[in-house]
Amino acid sequence: MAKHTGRGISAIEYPTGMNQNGDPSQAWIKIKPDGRVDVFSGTADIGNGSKTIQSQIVAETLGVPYDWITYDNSNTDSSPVCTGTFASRATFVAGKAVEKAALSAKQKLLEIAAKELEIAPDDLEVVDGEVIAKGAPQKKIGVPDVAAAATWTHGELITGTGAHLNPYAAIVEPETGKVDSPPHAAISYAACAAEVEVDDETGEVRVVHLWQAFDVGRAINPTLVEGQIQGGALMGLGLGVLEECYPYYPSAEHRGGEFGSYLAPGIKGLPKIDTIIIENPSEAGPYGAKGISEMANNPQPPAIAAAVFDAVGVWVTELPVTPERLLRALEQKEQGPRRDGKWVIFDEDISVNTVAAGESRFRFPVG
Amino acid sequence: MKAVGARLPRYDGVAHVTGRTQFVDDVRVPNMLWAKALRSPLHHAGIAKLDTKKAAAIKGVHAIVTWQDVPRLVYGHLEALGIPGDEPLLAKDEVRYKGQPIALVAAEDEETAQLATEAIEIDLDERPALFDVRKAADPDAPQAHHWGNWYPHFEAEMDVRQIRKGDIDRAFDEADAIVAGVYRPAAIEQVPMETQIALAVPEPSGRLTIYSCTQALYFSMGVVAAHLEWPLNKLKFVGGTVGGGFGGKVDTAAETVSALAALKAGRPVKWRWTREEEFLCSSTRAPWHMEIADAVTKDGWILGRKMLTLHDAGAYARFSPYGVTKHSFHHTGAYTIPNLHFDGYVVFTNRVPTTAMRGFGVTSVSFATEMHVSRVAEVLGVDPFELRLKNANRIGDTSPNGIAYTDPSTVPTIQSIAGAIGHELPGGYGAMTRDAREGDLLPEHLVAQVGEVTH
Amino acid sequence: MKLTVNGIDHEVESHALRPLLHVLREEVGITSPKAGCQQGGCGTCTVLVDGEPRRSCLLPLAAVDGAAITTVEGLGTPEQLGPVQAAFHEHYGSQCGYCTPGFLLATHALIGRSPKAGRSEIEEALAGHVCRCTGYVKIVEAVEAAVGGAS
Amino acid sequence: MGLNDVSVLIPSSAAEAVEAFGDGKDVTVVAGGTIVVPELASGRLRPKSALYLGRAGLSGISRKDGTVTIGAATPVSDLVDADPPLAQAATHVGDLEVRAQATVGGNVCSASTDDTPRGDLQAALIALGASVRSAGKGGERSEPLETFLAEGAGRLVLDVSYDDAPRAAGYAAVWRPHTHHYTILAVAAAKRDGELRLAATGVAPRAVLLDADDPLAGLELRDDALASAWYRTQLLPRLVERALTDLEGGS
Repeated sequence: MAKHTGRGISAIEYPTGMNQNGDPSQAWIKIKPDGRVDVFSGTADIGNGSKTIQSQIVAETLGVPYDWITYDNSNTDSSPVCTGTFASRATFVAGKAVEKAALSAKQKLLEIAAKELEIAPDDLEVVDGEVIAKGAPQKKIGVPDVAAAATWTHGELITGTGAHLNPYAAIVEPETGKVDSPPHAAISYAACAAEVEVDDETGEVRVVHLWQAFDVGRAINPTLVEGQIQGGALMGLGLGVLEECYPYYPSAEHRGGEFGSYLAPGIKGLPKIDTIIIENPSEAGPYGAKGISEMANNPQPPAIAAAVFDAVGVWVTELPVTPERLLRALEQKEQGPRRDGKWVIFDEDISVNTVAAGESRFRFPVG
Repeated sequence: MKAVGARLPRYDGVAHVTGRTQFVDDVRVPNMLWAKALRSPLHHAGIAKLDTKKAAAIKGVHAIVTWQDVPRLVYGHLEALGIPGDEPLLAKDEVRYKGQPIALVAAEDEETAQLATEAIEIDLDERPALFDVRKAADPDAPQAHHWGNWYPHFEAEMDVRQIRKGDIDRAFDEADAIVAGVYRPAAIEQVPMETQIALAVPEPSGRLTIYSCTQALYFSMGVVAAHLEWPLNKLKFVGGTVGGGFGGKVDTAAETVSALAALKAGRPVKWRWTREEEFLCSSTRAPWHMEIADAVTKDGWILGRKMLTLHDAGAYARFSPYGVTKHSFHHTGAYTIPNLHFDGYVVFTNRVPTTAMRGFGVTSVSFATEMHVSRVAEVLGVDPFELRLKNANRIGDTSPNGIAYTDPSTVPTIQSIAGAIGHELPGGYGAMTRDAREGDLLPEHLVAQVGEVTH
Repeated sequence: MKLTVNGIDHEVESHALRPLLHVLREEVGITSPKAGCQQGGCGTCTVLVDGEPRRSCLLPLAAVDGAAITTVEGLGTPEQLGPVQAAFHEHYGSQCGYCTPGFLLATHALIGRSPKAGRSEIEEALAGHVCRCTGYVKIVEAVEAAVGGAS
Repeated sequence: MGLNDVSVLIPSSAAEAVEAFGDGKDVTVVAGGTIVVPELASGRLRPKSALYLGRAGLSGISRKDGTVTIGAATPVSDLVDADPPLAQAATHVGDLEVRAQATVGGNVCSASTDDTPRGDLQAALIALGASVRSAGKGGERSEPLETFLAEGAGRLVLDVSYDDAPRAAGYAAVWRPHTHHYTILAVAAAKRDGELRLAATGVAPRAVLLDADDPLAGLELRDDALASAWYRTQLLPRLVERALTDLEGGS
């Protein structure tokens, strides 16, 4: 048995918000007579934690404790439009909408407080659930008292709405792909290193260690963003060495319906996963945040495959790097790439040129 | 007390750990029926006969929905973005993938519904199926789609997504080496622990309440409204709490047909997909075929890139044209490559339609680009960190479609990883910043691409 | 047949081969065990049968006639979380929450039989439970915290 | 016809079980339920009647008169401390929860599907020279496990037994790392009085006895969702070598 270890790296980027944009999110907020806050957003929480993140944004923006927030995303009768939880937009785009709604509710709150304190709204701020005169902290009124006054004295509802939409970026030159405006809300970045152990007799690849550095813009909740990166890491491991719907691709044979035939990563042999969070705030995101949940599974597969090369000297370019693909690559290890003038050509066997007819548009210029 | 930046507890954490989070399958309504689908057993076939009479006569069966019951049979999820519809909600005269839904039976229990699907009489004329995207353009390839074997409706009715930038021929002429490779990541399943599910409840007001596991409440509601030709206020979507999605619950999979069955039966209908259906019939991440040739200099500059991408859309377009557009916009990865020639095709096959999954359109190209860059470093004998940092996108560099980067973090993330694994960066690379290029890092070939940073 | 679920006795009428999962969800009305795969592959349906973790989708009702079943509802309440529940909550061991009841019950049973379980024992005990969200990192942290709290 | 139409027999002794099983026609045996219950619940399997073995007293391991006897309804988890190589094979069946539910009889009767291999215990038991006592058409009989497996299913397994004698044992298998352990290929070896018995799971629908000198002889390896015939062909000789190394190390 011969085991070899190797390391590989990768660096990636990913657009936050739907690429080409054009997808709105909206939110509205009302404050109850005792100052507690109801947030209505249409963002589905698919485990990514948007209920928590958006509640934190509202608490921060309004200046009230997190546990004063009630978050309701349960139905389309009470919640306004959110295009959806995809494209890493639940924090960035929808989070921006709740931030704007909170700012608008806060303005209304300050207007009522101004009447109670007889101080102009612009001279007031909200800190820890109290409206305080700037520079004169002894002059203050609790948010619950403001909300009560709004309800019972002034006959007003403290509410606020917000919406966020990055305009659609039209492709103005289809021949070149040129767009008329940025096609993303922001771009996020990450790098990754992987260490693997390869058994060159059985072809098994074990991922031993993953290091990942993500620029998240701003971590609204560091633990939740770590959770996204760690969850993405294991999904990336799945992409890299385990998962495939069609084990004999392009054939559709042996596509199994059982959990045993589809290899989603389990807990056994969990690699060591180190997560580094970098915060280069985005100008446009809520509190500088970017969305990173999707890209979290992008850097591992190439880092793992490069680590396999480092370990045993073969490039496996069809994912996942299964034991079979690795053994087949090892059989042809001595061949190496074909050199033709200054061309260095890898993977001729799987190129379109090997199967496409001569007149096919799907040909690739090599050599 | 700051809320932003704080490690506050999950809003839904207590409900999760006490088992009280209510997912769609946990909703209880009286008089509920269960649904099961009749699905195509073949990859590609004409439907010669579809007769539900015997099935409908089975005791306990309350409604059977086929294409005839759908007010608007074909509606594209992205019609608003100019991607026309091509997929019938239920198969009409043809099935193009194994597992394609043909009919839905609503019955007193799942067993009865299942038995009734088996009693539906159906005759299929099997047709040749296409699975290899590389063969799709061949004259003798079986036809997989009525539009042809690749998507023809990009802007200006182009049938290819193109990126052109700089002078690609000059880059290839001037290169010291040209490195070519092929990259093929597999189709994978999203595998949310909660399978696709919907519960449609007719209300006395004439409205429909639809309990949905969608990742996109309003998006899915729009899809249902379009198929039913209903105004939005006749629908109420209930959801927002989803047992995992990863992109697989952006397609509106169960809601519309469940709604039609509930309307037909006049009773609530729940359609819960089995894990087998989830694995075999639900949309997947696409398999991709990507070929890259990079024109490089011996000291590690990437002067130009030619790329051909074939995206396996499966049997229908769904979000695939969008995915390929996104892919094209990011085909240089985290690097600045000034001369580009990219062609991307959305190719139809007789596979289950592919769709969004975590990293849609870009996961594939991140793999291809990074593998390729690692190979280039190996071929040139250059440190892989150095090669990446050298070509890393910087403030003011422009993307493939000409947008200047405002806040790229490629440099700090790579430096951070080098530090984490104890890799000493050569030369001045440890002190490099993401700021605009100058000096040795602004060679002649990168001058013209620098754009104006607007904030 | 008889079942005691979280300390409450139930007479159930389902067919003897009906999986316990369906009996609990459709007849007893307890929905925390989930029908994640109904093949025994994912662990979302795990319950405790006389204190031992079992896949309720694989167990015919006949096999549990007279048994004491514990679901996650039996481990604690929102007002008073059980120790394993508290550890998962405090360590963010749950994202979408669908797999969580199964993980909690398997962990509860692990600590019962091995109060000082180490990393490999934890992985062995949870090997049949699939979580697609967390990458297991925070689950392991939660279980280690629960083990630490118990020993 | 649904599950409610399946008549269930719950025998309370082995004799009752044998009688209820009869010639096995249209009877599905349910023991641990790990394979059969999902089939019944989904309606993929719709037998006229089912025999639930859980109360028939067929569980337990005994060592008596030089023979180890394992009752058909013994849970696989009871074998994790059994004689090698049976213990190693048992350790890798499913996961801890499934092992506690799955039975030896069920494992012996199971066959690999087009997707995944099954029957991890079979190779280990063949290596140990186990025989199977079963009931069904033609009455009760005992035969070597490899003979029983070659004939396919259709009988009610009562117990499995092998000689309780000192022997050297070896085991080697390949699973996919990072996922739950579905055995792709396993080789079990046992040597007693100079006689080597070598068997493999994952080479055919059911485990087979291998020719120690030419392990690939006579095998028609198959593709499934986890591995191709090509890969298994590469792997088998390597696993044989590893199992024999394990055996020699353990003797």
